[in-house]
Amino acid sequence: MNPHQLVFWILSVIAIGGALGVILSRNPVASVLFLIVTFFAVSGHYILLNAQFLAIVNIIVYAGAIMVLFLYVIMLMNLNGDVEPQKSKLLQFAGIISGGILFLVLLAAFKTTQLNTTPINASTSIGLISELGQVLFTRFVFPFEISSILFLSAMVGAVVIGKKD
Amino acid sequence: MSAHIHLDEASIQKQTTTLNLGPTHPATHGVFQNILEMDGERIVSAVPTVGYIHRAFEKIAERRPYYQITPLTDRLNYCSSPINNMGWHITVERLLGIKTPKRVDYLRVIIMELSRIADHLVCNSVIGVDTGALTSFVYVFEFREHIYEIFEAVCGSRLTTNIGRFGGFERNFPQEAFDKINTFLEAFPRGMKEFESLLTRNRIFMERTMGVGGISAERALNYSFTGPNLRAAGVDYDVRVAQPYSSYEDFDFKIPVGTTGDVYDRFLVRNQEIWESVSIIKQALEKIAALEAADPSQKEVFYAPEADKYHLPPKEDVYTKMEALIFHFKMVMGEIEVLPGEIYSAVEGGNGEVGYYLISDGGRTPYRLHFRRPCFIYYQAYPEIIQGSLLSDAVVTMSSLNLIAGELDA
Amino acid sequence: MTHEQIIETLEAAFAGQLSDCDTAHGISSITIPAAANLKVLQYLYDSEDMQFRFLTDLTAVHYPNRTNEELCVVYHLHSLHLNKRLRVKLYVPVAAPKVFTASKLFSGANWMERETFDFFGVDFVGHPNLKRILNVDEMDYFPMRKEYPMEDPTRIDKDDEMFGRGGTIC
Amino acid sequence: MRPVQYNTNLKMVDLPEGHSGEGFFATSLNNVIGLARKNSIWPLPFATSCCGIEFMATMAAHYDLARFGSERLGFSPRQCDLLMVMGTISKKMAPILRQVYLQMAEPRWVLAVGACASSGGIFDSYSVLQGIDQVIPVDVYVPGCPPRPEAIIDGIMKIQELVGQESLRRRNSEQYKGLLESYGIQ
Amino acid sequence: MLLLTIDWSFIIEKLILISVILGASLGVATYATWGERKVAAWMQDRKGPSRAGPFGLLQPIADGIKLFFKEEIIPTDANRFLFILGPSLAMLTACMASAVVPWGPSIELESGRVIALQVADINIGILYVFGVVSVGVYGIMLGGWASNNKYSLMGSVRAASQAISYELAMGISLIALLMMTGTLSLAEIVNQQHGFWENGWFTWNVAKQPLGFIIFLVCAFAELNRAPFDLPEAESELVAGYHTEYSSMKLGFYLFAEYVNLFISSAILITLFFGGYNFPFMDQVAGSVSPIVFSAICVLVLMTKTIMMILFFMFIRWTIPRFRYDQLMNLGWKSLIPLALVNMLITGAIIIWVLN
Amino acid sequence: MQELTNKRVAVDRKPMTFMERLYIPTIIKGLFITVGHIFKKPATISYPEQQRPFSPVFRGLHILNRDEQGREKCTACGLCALSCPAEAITMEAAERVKGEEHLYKEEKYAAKYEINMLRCIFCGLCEEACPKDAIYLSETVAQANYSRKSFIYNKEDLLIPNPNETH
Repeated sequence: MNPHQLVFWILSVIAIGGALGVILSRNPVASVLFLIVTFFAVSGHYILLNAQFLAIVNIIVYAGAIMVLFLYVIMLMNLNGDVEPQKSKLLQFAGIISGGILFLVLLAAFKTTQLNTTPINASTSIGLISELGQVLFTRFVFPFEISSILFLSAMVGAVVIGKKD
Repeated sequence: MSAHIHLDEASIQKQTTTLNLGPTHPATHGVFQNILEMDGERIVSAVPTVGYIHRAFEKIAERRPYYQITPLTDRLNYCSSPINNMGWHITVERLLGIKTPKRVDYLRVIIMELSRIADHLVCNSVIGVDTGALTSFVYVFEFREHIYEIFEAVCGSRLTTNIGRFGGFERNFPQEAFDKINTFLEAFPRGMKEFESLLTRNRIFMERTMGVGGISAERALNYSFTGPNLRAAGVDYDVRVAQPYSSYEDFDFKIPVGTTGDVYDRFLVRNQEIWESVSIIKQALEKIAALEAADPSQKEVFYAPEADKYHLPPKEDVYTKMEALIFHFKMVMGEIEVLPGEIYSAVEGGNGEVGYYLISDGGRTPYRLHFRRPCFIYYQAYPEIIQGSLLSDAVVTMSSLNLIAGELDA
Repeated sequence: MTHEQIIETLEAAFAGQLSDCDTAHGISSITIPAAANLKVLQYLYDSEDMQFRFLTDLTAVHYPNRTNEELCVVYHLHSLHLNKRLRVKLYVPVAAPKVFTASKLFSGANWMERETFDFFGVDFVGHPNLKRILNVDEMDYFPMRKEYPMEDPTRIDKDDEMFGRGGTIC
Repeated sequence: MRPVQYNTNLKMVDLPEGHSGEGFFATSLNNVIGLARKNSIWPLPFATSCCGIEFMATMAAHYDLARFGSERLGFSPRQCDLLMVMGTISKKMAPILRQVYLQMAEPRWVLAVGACASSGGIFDSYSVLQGIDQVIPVDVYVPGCPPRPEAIIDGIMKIQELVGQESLRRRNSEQYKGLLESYGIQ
Repeated sequence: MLLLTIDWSFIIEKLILISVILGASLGVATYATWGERKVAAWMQDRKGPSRAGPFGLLQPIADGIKLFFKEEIIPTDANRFLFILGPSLAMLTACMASAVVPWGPSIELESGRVIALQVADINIGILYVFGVVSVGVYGIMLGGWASNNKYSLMGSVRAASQAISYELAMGISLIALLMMTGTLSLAEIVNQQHGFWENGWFTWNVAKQPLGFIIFLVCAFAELNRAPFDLPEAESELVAGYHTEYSSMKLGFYLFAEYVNLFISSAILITLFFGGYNFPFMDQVAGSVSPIVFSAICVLVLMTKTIMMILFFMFIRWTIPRFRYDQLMNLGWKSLIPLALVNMLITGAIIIWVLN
Repeated sequence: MQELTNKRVAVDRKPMTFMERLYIPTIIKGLFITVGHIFKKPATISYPEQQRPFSPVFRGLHILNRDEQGREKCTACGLCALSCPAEAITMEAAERVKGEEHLYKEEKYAAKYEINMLRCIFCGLCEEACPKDAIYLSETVAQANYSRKSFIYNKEDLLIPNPNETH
């Protein structure tokens, strides 16, 4: 086992533990904090993959901005376990059923997949901005522009909602 | 799962938070409580509570001989104690029918205008502090220190001066006091300009104060506003002009008025009044010099000769003459003959019309003495003024109203 | 308009209701029946000649020796238009000190009336929020009435026996 | 008229018992912490009236309390070491004062500035508390109405003396607990 | 096997560097508190702390010791874990940003080994700084929220919205700069600003991006929560803001983190816009002294510039009033972001049509 | 609102100019002022090392006076206690007996004379009330102290040193 793998396993445990924490903790603030931990672990994975730019953008955008907003909203709305209404039995039952079905589907999907054992061409510059930019503006230019239009419309929507009062 | 702000059920319903501003909140100067109903940072409604330093001035005044009330008045508006002292003396003098000589009047004017400057300086610099500009506050206090020194030279104390007696002053002004006034007049305009250029035209400050805490002239009058706060709303009512006392009619000065009654107007009105006060002091010094030039014996005039019956005799006489000693005893025992009667008399204090409603039954103490305390009267407009504004505005508005707790709570 | 004219106008408007009208120390004073206070104040407010639209002050005085009119409520009005002051007094018995509130007419009267209630127990009928303002809510007497002492009974550092005055002389 | 300009008979009183007194256990750690604490007294100004204005003057350029390391005013009781009570405390205010004192973190000291806070001063009336020592323990009193800034600085220096010599264990001692108990605090 | 693959001397070198940098930034931050008090005093015609040691130099140490020995109060209704996490995070993120600042040119030892005076020259240095800064607000948010105090909550809410709003303008203003430099690596950016004057123009970026610099500076004020943007702890409105309920060293951490942040951001500002450790006539100096001395001079130059920057921050704090919440938002969203966008467009235009 | 006087003058409330809208010019102006103060001599008086001179009429700590022969001037008339608004002065009078003429100037003297300095408001009324020039307020600030008891100043604390004994 080389250090690379050691770090990989540690990060994986943290990421999965964090993800579990998100759904298992009853306090929404704790959930958000777990999610942030997960983001950090995922960013670590990016770094292991030599995608430093993605890693840091992940932190800036998700951990730094979006989660701050989440936390902000949760603090302002005063959401917490005491106030959250208890779900009805029927709803809980439906949840169990649908979760179980999803689990089965996933299991079936995993069963047929093959682990890719051939190493990807590990160029050290693969995660750098220049490479990323090349790909984004050539191969993926259409989806990229579409998503920017999506964001623009979301922004306009937010302004409209915010202007209401 | 207790890590959240406890809100009562009702406040979740109404989507607002109750915030307790004060009494130990720094912006409430330690003595006012405002229970604010907040929608985010916006104030939906406010309920002020006062009385945290209620000291029962009026009750005490009923148990004290007339001359012992002077120290009490010091502690009403302690930012400008001498005005209150003078107001009290003028009230009693009016009741007794004493006419003070011109020199005494002018000396009083000097002292009163100095204390007005001191009062306005505190108020305006505290607006600065509440908007976060601390430095100008310290600059301004250097000049307050000059004023204190003048008071100290005249009467021996800085803040609660106990200055003046019925009919005039306890003692003549020493030359040192005049020297200090002159140095103050020399140094102050420069410092005041500095203070103004730090704040007056600074965009941050202007935006913090413009359109904040405004009140219309009609509402201000209906709330019985007086003083700079009324003038900022555009009413040029000033007791010094409307009902002159202490020979204010001899002086040439302007009444600065604002238009919107907001914090910025109040700030500007106070600043402008400081400049007017400086000019009044200069005029008073000139007038005194003219009086003394015309008649050198005027130099020794510091109380009304006709007030002899109400003024302690000179100490030399007390030590040597029997009649003087007996009269001195009578005076200290408080057995001066005050005519029975009722009088309301007002002076323009730092905050507005400071009124004294005195009922005398001829006894040793006032039968009833009621202080019209401008702060108390206009603080009730505070909830109306800050309704709908932000928390920061409420803080600035409070300091711009210049609420002096001693005066407010009596 | 002089003080005399003001009083004359008022006497004409409220014939027989005014008493003790005089002018001293640059201020005229009238006494009105307690029940007529709002009418008089409103008249003074509305009158185009006088415009007494500024309530300078409101307080009360306690005269324990006047039976049935122990409490005197005093309004000081100011006409900025004429630059004249007017004192309006009314007397009520201490047993039932009921006076109509002026807080509808003058917003500034609100707290002044509360203060008067706090100190003297004058009951301002119709006041929106008549409760103690300066003193603690638990207080069970009206401290400015003459019979109550000024001193704090817990003071320990004074020797009343000596030259200190104590509570007896006043 | 005034044969002597200064009253030299200033009453000097020794430190109250229970502040120092670790005897030979006094260690250099004690001294170092005492020194540090004494030079870093963050006051909580509980200014209600006239003395508050003189306190402002004390903070301002001419007297400059900052020289003693005390210019960081904290308005949150948690962060302060010294409760400076300046001005009249009425009976309405007394419970609030007490609460502020309770919210302060140990070690805490109390300075009663001015006649009103110390004893009620001239306000011997039904509404005024006759000295804050009726509700909270006071370490140093400053006389005057209001005290000159010099006197306030004197008071702070007296507090510094106390702080510098206080043993680290005082706040755990029986005597101190007894003192608090006499005020009904835990 | 695992241990052998690690370049131990590299690790040790970096560890030393890290501890030196941490020590230096803590030291500078400590004395920044002293400096702030002294500067405030001098600006206000006062003397400032003068009793604790000569010129009050021991004042920060006294404060530190006092805070350490103060009673810890955790409000009963507070969330204990988050209450403690808050100040720790604030301190942690404050120290983390120092990793990518190039403190001086690399030293080439005789053995051929090159010691970089930078903990990590990652090729996205600026983004790393951004990431750390954007995470830094958690310390304030969590602390303020966990205190279970309305004033603290308001402070932390203000801090969060302020941080997010100003990060945008800050980012856009930097993009213009990055368009000129063409790299994200701080070491590279500093190298591009070599010397002072080249090809008839200043090499320092402040001369190339004056508007960008002003926007960045304003945003730095906001990110640091310093006056006139000190709304989260505006003492006249929110008592003490997010740290109202904190006592003892946890308060110390918050206060201290602010100064560490101040130091690091000043260093980054200098690195980005004022040439970092570069100074005029550095080539001539480099030619006449040994490499180690030259590096020391460079570090000193950077430190001097940084301290000047810190002083500037202080001068501003003690001069102007603070904004109101809505004005702050207006400034951020309606003035700075459009300005930064315009700046970016102008820069792009210049790069395309003038420089090429 | 109608004008009440002819002395009214509106304050200068002009809208912001473009330069003022830019923030920066006014900030730089402000910086010039505040930074300029750094180079000014600080106004601080380093109390307690430096003392600020008090005015000769300063009302500080009280002094009980003696005459040239070192006799106490106070005659225990009680005027000072009576005039004290804070009721801080307490005294007990005693008759001078034979043989005490060198101690007390008048036939009556104050056997006990106490001022509660915590109550005292330093208003100076006692000095004014004294018919014998026996009490006056000095240029000394009353000292802060640890306990409430230590503020009861008795006669020994207040009396000036006996001029005969010092020689």
